[in-house]
Amino acid sequence: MDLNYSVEEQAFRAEVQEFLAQKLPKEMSEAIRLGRELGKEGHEKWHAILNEQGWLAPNWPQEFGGCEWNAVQRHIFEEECCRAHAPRIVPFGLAMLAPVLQKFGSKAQQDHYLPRILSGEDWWCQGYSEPGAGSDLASLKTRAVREGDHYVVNGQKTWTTLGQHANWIFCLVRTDPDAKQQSGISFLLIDMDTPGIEVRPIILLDGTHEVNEVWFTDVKVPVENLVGEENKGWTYAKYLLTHERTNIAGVGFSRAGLDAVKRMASSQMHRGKPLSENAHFAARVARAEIDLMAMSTTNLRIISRAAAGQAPGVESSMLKVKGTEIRQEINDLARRAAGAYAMPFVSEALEGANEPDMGPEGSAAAAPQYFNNRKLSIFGGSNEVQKNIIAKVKLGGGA
Amino acid sequence: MDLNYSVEEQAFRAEVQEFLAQKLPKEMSEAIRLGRELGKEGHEKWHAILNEQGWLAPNWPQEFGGCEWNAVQRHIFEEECCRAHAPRIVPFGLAMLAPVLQKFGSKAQQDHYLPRILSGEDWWCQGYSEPGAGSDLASLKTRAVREGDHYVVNGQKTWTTLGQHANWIFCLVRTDPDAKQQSGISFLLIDMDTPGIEVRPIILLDGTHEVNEVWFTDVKVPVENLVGEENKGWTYAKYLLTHERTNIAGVGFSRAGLDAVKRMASSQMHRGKPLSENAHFAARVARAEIDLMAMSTTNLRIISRAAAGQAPGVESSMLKVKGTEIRQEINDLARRAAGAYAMPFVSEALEGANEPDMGPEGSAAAAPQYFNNRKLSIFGGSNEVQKNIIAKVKLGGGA
Amino acid sequence: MNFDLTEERQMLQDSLRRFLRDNQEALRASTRLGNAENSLGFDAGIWTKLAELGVIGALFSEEEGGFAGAGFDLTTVFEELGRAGAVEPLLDTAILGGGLIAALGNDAQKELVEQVIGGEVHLALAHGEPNSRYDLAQVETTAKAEGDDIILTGRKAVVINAEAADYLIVSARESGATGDEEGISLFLVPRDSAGLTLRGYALLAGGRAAEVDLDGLRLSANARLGTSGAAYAALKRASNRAEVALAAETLGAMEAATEMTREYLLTRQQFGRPIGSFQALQHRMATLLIELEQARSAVINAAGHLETSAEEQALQISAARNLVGRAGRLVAEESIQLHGGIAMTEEYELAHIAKRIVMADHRFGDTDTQLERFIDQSAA
Amino acid sequence: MNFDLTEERQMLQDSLRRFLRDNQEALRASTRLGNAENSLGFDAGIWTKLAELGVIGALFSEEEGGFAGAGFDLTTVFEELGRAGAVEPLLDTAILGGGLIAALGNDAQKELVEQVIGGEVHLALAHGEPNSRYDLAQVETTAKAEGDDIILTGRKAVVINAEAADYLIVSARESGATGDEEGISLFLVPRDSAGLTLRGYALLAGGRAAEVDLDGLRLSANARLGTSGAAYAALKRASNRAEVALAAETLGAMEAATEMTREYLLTRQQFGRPIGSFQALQHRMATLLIELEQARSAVINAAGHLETSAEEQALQISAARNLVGRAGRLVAEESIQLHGGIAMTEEYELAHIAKRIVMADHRFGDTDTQLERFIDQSAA
Repeated sequence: MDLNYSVEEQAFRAEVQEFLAQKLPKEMSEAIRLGRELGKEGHEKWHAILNEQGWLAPNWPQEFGGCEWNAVQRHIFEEECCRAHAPRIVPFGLAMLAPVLQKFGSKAQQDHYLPRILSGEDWWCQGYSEPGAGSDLASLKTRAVREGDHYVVNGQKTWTTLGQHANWIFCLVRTDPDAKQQSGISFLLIDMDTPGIEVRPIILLDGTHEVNEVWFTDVKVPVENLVGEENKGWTYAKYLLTHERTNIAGVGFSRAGLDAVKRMASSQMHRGKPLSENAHFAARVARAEIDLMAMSTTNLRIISRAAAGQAPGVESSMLKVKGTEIRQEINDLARRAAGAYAMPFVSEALEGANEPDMGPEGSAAAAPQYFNNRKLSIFGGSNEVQKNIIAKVKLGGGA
Repeated sequence: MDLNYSVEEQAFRAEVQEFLAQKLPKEMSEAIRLGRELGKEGHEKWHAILNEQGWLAPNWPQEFGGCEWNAVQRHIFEEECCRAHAPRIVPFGLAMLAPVLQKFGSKAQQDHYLPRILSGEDWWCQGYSEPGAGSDLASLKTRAVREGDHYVVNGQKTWTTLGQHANWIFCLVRTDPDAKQQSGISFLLIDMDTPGIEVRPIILLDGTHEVNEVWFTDVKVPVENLVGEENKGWTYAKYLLTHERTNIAGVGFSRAGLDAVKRMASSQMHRGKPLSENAHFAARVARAEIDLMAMSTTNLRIISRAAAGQAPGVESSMLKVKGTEIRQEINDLARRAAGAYAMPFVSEALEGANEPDMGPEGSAAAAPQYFNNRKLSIFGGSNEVQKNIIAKVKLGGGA
Repeated sequence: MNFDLTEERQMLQDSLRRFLRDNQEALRASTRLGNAENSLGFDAGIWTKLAELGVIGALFSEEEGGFAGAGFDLTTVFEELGRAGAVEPLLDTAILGGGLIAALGNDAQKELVEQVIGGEVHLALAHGEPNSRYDLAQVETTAKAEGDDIILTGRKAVVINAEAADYLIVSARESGATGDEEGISLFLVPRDSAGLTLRGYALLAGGRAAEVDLDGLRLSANARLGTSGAAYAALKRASNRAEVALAAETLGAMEAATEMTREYLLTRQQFGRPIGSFQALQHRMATLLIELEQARSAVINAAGHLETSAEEQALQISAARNLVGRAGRLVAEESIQLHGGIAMTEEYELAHIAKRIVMADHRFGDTDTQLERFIDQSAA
Repeated sequence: MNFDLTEERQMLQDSLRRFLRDNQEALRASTRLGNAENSLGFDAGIWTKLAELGVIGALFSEEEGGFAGAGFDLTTVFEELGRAGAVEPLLDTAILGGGLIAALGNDAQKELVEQVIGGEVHLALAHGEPNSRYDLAQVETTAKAEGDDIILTGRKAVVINAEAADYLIVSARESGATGDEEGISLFLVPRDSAGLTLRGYALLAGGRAAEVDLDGLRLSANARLGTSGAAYAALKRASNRAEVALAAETLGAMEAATEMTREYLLTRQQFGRPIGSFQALQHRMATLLIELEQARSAVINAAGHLETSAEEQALQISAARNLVGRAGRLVAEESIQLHGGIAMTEEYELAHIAKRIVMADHRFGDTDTQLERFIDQSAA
């Protein structure tokens, strides 16, 4: 038992801090700190900075141009990025598709797509969810029918995050309609410029345009865009979902969020004292912080095991549940701290316009984030699904 | 909408208060206030006092010697009894068996048993639960086989409250082993002096002897002790369970408990101030009190409807859940208030011996009651069963 | 003891419920974020019809020119508004604005109450300030006499319905220190007065508000409502009534949310069966229904004590709003969670209802502030 | 970073777990309420064997005469004691009593530490008082010098293991006001001293304690441990170590409770199937397992910081005990609830385990007190 980082790890942390201090643009960290949207250009700019440093792909093997960092290094990198209010790395190409291509893609696919992900030439989005499927992913209905050198795709995907920026989409499609559920599914790469694709925005309850519906009408996809074998897509999808689980605990986000809550509460007077000194508010903050300190160690325990080559078990489901509960609680605290100034819907403030200050710093984003982050316990395998998984592992032994 | 009691109801309340002030023995209310056990004699004494006043059977029709009070009157009576720290009326004969006899018993049974309940000649206990049945009451296994003028009973009952004091037990027994579940059950009255009956104490986790196992080995019960028809016992049992639900919310207990918590917290210094002024403790107390204020009104809403002749619906399940949650929370508060003095197991103090004071008033009973009252959400239809009932009523509509 | 609505209130409830149901689409159109940015923040046509239905009049006593106005009248109206997710500013124009004029105004000023009841005039209470948080006595804005004139200087925060209001009722300090109850006056200020600047914006849960800058705004002294420096008691009474109304509105929204969730659980299929057949979800639904009944009782308690002693009123109101705040958060969050992704979309009605529930916590004092008030009042 | 036990601790854990499992019946017999009333409150034979196994020695550093004594050694031992529901007073005799003598005692006094490690001597810390609640500096008991003698007068509350103890370590004030950290001394007092009266009783969660009356108890001044009036720092250190040990014990008990509940859900049949197949119960079980991992991490944090700065130590200990207190209550209550009636009976092991979990909250500061300490420490 040793809670300290090794000398090498501490040196690595210092290197990351140095890089962020020098290369992360101030206006970018300011926007993130205040909960503003970065826009496509902002994300592309940050990706380019990371790519120049060679740090855009922490989890990729070196042979593909990645860092091949172990779990502890990745954790340190993410922790420092959160602390410095760096934008998150947009995961669809880098963290989701790339591992699938690296493991199951053809050499040609790897050579073509992976460099374009690093260079920013391609922005990928994800075509997994379908309307009415919810957590029951395997019930998907989008069809792909082989016609000569092409598949013809018809159907609809939904909850496609940042699909409005994407020029490529990776999709799960049903290629064998007679097969049961998880069989008969294939994994296709589709150019968003292909005729027959329509992207329709979904406005979320906080007014943001973050997700989309993607409609496919007789969309022709060359057969060489099939990843791996036909009807084996479910295997690749599951592999992808495992990788999506990185940083599932969101410790860095929670820590940054808690700092923001404390700052706001210190600036707000409540009954003649800063709100931060109010016993009831302080108790909520303290409980969240205590929970976060513990979860952070749970996270490190799993990371440390992963770095030693052990696969995470049911613990990642536990982290998902607890991690989202803590983040949502912190969002609730921010909303409370903002007082009456939580009520305005100031879309300009969120998008970075130069409106004069209204309310305490961070108050404009507080309530929108509270509502927006209700998604944390719904998407990416709802917390109910995670509890089913835990119960299955722990109570599945039968009578 | 009118939250005030009518003039008649206020007069009735005054009458009850007057009676309690005059007739409730001081040492009895003192024992109840401190959470001490009253013992068989104590209960019998209080019953006799009530009987002399004609108030021992609030819910009985006047033809049987009861008060025939309506729901509001009964509520006022219970409220005032709790406030005055009167002992509760032992319910097994008066509130559970009697309604069944009054509705389904023969004239002979009514004439024989009902007066003996009032006079205190008979102390009844309940033979419903069986080991391994839990909330699944209909799975009972105790057999009664007709042999001439007798049933011969074999089997085991459990959780028989105060069975150690009883001379009679009413039992659900299986008379038709081939019938399914709820069919084939009969309702028998059994003299505890009959050979073949053995009562074995169950000591609960707080050290109290409150419940028992009752074993039946070839116990001969005269056929005239059958209530109603053979194999129809489930109907009577359900009727009884409905009546058991009176005062399900336990508002009076909670109110008395909360008063005790406040008294104790005022007497305990914490960081230089009375614990009652500590923000964290005060917040817990306030939340419990607010919940109780609301539940008390929910209770009155149902009572007022019952007094107007409407049957309570799923609301009584809601009251059961919320009522037990509040009581258990108040027990938890008492335990916290007692500090280190919650730890001792001072059985003498609970039983009323003259030990010198140890810890703040009420501290001796705090932790035992906290543990003992975990039963509230388990017995009498567990809170899970209540939620099943609510869901069945509200979600039972099917797709 | 009687928990049934009187015949009059039952009729009011029925007609209002019917009206709101029949006008669902117009109501919903006015609540959407996009629309709220380009309009009054509500539907003017619906406002007129609410007045015609007598809904506004029901919020005032006969003495004030209305025909009801008791606690249970307020809760009857606002519970229905809450069920329908209506964002129409009855709280601001009628309960706060109209209520304060009726309480403090002279005969000439009181004519506005009649116009409010007729649906012809809109009001807004410009009271809260950037530093006042939920403290009613925390007024930094000053009113200085200059001959027969009064000069108002200060900033008012999140003034709901300011842009639609014909008059703003502005609180300002004529004497005493920031935080004193004594010394606060109210002034009736036409919205187009010189020296008054509005910076308007939409609200996340629908409707609009504005930051109000008072830059040496000059008024005749007869714009004052009531006696100089003595407005606190009326402000307290109006805010008590508004808190009861708001609690009832939130209760109504909670009813709508649980009902939508119940229906969703019955119809939505997953893994081949309605999700309402999953026991874990059933038990959570049962918990919501239990908390809903708790909230209903808390609102009844508050409404039933609105005409009792100041202490009892304060205790019951803080109790109700604390309970509704806790139960409301649970209902809003669980309803969204039990629905899943669909409830995350702006156009889905539950999303709007959930926002109404949660954002109500930011008016007059949030859940924790109410708990503090309850503790203070209990100890007093 | 490394979260594996060292080889030595792994061996300690294995041998202790095996020993406790093999002696289950003796352990359980000593914990029952009825037995605890007529005995030491624990099993003397088991105590001797624990000493032989080196379990007591593992709680002391080499310097002190043991062979381990770091935070993770304490947690390794106490987690196992907690799993087994053991009531043996290692906290009182070794961590508190032995720890204080090791920290403050002179060479002669320190011989007692050796005897503690050998299992030959029992100790009790007589520190808490009827009015001290959880405040370590709140000492009203006085120590007055009379020539070379010291006279102790006062009352000590809920002194655990007092009756079995050969010596009581009694805190008393030589100077300063009640509540001052300065001025507190500790004295080594033979249990059979004149002027010392014990009123013993069983504890609800097993073991025994006593009220200790000090009625002008006369001691030689060399019964003092360390310098006059300077014992607070050592008391604080000992109680920090005890809090970490107690948190680990509770964690172990929580493991046992969740494991028993898991097994019960798998085997218990109701309505024709194992109750573990009911989704509502599955999800609640999942929640318990999640909180158990949280508690484990909190204990690791506290143990890992036991040798760091006073501030960081205080922060981590209050965090761990607050979290363990909250999670522990949940696990205890839910485990009983998921079992149903059977867990309400005194003889069922879970009942004992649940009592151990909940009653631990009453030593050194309950969940809310820990939260207050955490808030103070964060603000500092």
